[in-house]
Amino acid sequence: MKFLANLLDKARPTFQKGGSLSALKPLFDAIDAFMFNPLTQSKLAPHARDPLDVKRYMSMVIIALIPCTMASFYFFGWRMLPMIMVSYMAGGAVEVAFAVIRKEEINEGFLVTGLLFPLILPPGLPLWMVAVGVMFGVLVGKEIFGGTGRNLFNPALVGRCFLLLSYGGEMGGAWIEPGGGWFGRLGQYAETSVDAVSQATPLYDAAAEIPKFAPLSDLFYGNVLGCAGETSALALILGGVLLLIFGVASWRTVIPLLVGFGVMTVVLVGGDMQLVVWHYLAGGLLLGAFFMATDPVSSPMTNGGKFVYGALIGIATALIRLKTPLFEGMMFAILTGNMFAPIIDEVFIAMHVRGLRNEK
Amino acid sequence: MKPRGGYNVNLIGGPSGVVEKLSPPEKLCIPLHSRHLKFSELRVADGDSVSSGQTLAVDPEAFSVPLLAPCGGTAGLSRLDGHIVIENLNCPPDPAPDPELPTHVPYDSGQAAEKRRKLLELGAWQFVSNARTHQVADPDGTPSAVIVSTVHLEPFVARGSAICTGSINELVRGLEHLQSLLEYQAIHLVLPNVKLELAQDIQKTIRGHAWLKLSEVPLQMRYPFDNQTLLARHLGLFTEGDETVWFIPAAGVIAFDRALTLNRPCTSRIISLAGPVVKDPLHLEVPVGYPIDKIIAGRLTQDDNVRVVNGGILTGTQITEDQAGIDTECSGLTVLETPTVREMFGWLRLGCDRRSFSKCFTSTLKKAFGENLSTSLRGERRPCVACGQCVTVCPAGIMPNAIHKYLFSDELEQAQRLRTDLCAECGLCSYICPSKIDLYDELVRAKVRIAEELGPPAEEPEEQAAQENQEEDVA
Amino acid sequence: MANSPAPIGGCGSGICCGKGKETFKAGVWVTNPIAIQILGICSALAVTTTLMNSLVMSIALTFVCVGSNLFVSLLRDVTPRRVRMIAEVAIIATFVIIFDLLLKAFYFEMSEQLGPYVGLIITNCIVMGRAEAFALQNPPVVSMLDGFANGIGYTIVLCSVGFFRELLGAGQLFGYTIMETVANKGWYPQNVVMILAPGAFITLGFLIALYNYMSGANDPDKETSP
Amino acid sequence: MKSNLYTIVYAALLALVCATALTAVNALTKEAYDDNLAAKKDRNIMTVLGISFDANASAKEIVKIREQKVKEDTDRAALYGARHVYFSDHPEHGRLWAITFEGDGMWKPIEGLLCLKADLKTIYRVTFYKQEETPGLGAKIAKAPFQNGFRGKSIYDSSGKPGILIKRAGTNHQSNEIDAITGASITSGKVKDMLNKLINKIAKAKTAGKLPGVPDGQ
Repeated sequence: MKFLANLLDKARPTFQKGGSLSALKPLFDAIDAFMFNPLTQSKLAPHARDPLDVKRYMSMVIIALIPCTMASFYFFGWRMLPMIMVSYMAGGAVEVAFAVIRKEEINEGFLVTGLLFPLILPPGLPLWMVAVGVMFGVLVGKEIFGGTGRNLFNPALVGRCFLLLSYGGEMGGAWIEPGGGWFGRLGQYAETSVDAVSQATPLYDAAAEIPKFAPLSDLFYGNVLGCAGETSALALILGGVLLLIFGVASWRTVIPLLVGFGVMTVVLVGGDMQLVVWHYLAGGLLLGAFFMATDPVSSPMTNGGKFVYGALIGIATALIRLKTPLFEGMMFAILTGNMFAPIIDEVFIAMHVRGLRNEK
Repeated sequence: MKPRGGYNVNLIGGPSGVVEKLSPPEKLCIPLHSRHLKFSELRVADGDSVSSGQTLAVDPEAFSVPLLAPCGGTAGLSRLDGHIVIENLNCPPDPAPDPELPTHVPYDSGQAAEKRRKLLELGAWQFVSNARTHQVADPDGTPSAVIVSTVHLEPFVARGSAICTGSINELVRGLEHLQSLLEYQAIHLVLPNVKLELAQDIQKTIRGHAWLKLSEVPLQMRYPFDNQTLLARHLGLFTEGDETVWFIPAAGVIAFDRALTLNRPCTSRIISLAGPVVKDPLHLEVPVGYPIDKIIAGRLTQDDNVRVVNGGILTGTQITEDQAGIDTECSGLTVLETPTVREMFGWLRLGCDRRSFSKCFTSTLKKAFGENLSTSLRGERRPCVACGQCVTVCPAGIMPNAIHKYLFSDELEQAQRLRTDLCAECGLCSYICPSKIDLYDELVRAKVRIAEELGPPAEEPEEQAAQENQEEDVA
Repeated sequence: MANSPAPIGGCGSGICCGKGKETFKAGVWVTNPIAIQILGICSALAVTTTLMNSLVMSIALTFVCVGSNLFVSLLRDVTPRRVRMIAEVAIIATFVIIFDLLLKAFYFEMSEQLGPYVGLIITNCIVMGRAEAFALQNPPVVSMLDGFANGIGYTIVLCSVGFFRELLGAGQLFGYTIMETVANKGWYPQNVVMILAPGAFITLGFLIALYNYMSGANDPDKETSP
Repeated sequence: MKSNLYTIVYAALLALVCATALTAVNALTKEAYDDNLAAKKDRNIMTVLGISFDANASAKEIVKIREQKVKEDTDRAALYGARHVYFSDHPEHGRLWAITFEGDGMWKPIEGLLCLKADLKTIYRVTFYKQEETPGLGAKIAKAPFQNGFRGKSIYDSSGKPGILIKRAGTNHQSNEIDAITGASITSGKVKDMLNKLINKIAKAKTAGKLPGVPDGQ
């Protein structure tokens, strides 16, 4: 490993100020930081620091995403690999371009966006659409606001929203029949033109005039049509619980979200508990609840605000699903929640300040 | 106010309870300023010969707190920048304590003024600080309450237990002297867990002296609950906003006793020498001005790539080349390694050996253990991702991340509204920040700026009126 | 909305009367009504689905702006201050309705597509703003020029938005196919969002960003929005 | 500050001038506008009835052609619960019936014309003259590919039950099944519903017996 360190050391001057490739310094720094921990030292008190850094923080999300990524490979085949690669490359290009223009570091946050994005797309979507979507998401959802930490909306969802509105027909017709058996579609590369079907997803069937409900077990294991990462509730719960244990996703968002959704669903469909459970497992609810709504940057920063935000998303999801023609509502609900997050924060910060009023 | 937030940074290299007395050095380098004191008014000339206990300089801004010579010798002013160097030392050893000394001193509040003056002259007053500002308290002032703390929670400064052990009598006598400086105000004695041996000893000795107005406060042993401002708030001593609360550490009470009972100047300090690269971390009793390089020589496992910190890891200051000796406020020296080898894929490892506030490492599954910390930032500086850990850990109950956001866009009024002034300067927010933002430094600077540029916060009715005016303007 | 005159760079005090070139430049570029003053956004978003619509809408606005500026300026000395707003609205409304009627009679299909937006020019802040901020203080010819310049400024932005929306949304320009869409067995997949309202927001946002970049409007001491 | 009287007189004069100008323009353009409105409706009717006309004809001519070639049947309209029923005789297909229908779309109401052949079973054409569906998705109902899918289909299924079905494109269709628009399942469903509502009424009227004054099954 000494060899790698030496190699990086040797290449460093080329990318420093005055070097021939100094414009690409952010890229070099990103690779450098990916390989080795930095030697940067604290200048001021406190002199020692906690081992947690943003890289680790984000890699926890990636680890939690592994189960549903695996599930997407199992159900929809090797096509996921180019989708993930395209997403990383296209989004990464925008990220690098902005880092170079701004002379800032490349942020680790993109590693999460780049993986999450293909998981919330129909698995049969043409690759160029994946690229367009992720570029739009990173550009408009993140970089325009000033990069990671300053974005209002979840970049992956902005990209998906753009795709859905732009290419609704393709988005609605690029499902792939999930594979079954021991190996699923693991041995296959699904061809978009051959395997893509414009059949209805479970939620659409349920919203039809004569509702048809996919069996609960299929929803639980993920053997249904849907976005690549959202079908398998089992994998999502596994990853989500992991994320809650790591403390990266805040339970203050997830639990009110799930409770709010449940209460609203009961109100709208009546007390059929099996149906309520069905709605929990169907569609993108769990993926959104565990991985999207909990994005700390675009959710409120106050603890009380997170409760309200979570509940708002849960209720909005149920309302959109059951009371509008858009039978799947997680994306719009979270984007709406993102929009309200700063206002919710304002209220809770004011309350917080009020609570501190008597402290002198 | 209930204690909230807080976190024990757990490291390898805590000092043992041993207190070693160092032999007199060849020369003393006494720094002319320390954290809160600046001895700008010199009382000796270059080349003067000084005697032990002579006033070398005073701080005119802090009620003329004197800087006393620990030993006799020749004073050199120009030898070292910002220091008084004393050479040709003549250090008379402390005579053995008189075994006949009574355990208790009678209560006599008639001489409060003289006693206070004496304390000031003998260098014991500098331990008394105003709990709100952390500056030396006014010797002519009247506090509304006094806090005496035997606890030091920050890693690694001299432990209260090490200072008090073997000096219980001195401590009790000092408390009684303290009582006679006051009229009726309560003294809050902060003890660690009351079941500890030390605490029980103190209680035993105090018991039966009903005239000592004392309330014992068992303290939750989590950093930074020993912080003087937080303690005062926790005890409910700040209600009006303009009370003066005195804070005296255990070492200060013992110094009171030394000055008033034995009539001797207080010029030596018990400091800790600890940290991951110290061979045998321990406590040292050293005179002020003891050269730092002499103290650490031979006591470290490595001589290069180390950082010596004056004070604890969280709030101490790095000792740079322009400080050569122990200053009058020093409570410990912490030595940390400055790493030179980069760890490969460090962020991918399971992390059994790194203790973190977060739950992102497998070490969460282990019981609490000390970690071999260094000065590394352990990550890159990134924009705030609003993870909220600083809010969880903040003992003052403020929101460092929200304040950071406002300071980033230079909205000082908003930072003031979010009560930046409550910051207790414990440094925990900086410690746990995954984005490696220097929140501690930012908050401290913001506090100063707010006090200078904005003054005290507007009263609430005015604030509302101002808001209404604004709304009208908009409409 | 109506009483935000935003006379940035305008000639409120009449200093630059007679300096037609500067008035023109101010209207078209320096204080562009949409890109800088962010006025008249509603119509800019609603009608720009095709380039043709944008063009007709721009012509309507320019026509109204020139006409109303002329008459407001002519009447500026005889109009009592108390009723000047009502007088302005009356003049503007007259021009708008005339244009709307003409459109309905001779370009019926265009009128159908523009819907109520031609009528809504009455409440367009640009027209009202120019009448209030410029024509009331300046002689008729310069006022007409100002109205024309602002109309051109509006046209530039509106047509740019319309250009991108029609091209990306339908693969067409002025109704002529540039890129054959997939639906018509071509190669270009239609970008539907460009036809929808969000597309207008996105395009306008990017255009304003581009404008700010070109005019260096990111200087913190330069006010960019009223 | 000018006097109140001056203000009132000024306002009155200004209002008078403006009103006069508007009245004048309105008077000049009213006829053309009304013609345009009528022509728009008539174009749709003639298109759906398969009557060819000069696309560049003026509004007046269009109205004239329509009045010559198309008749309206108010009794039948009352029977079907439709707003209008038009008919004309096609040289090839005989008498064609164009019946208006309306219903809720995804966003806004949809209105259209269903044109049936003389047997009142086979669909000749369908058109939607008022719709504001999602552009590129639901709005495709106004486009030829979708409307052409209706041509020649029956409004009864093989067992004689009235109603049409809109099915995913590419599958083998029965005589009453029409290709849906990919991705616009909601609009397709709504269109199916509003058409079936009308079809049911037509079927009911047919089984109920002869229509007054109109020869059945011509």
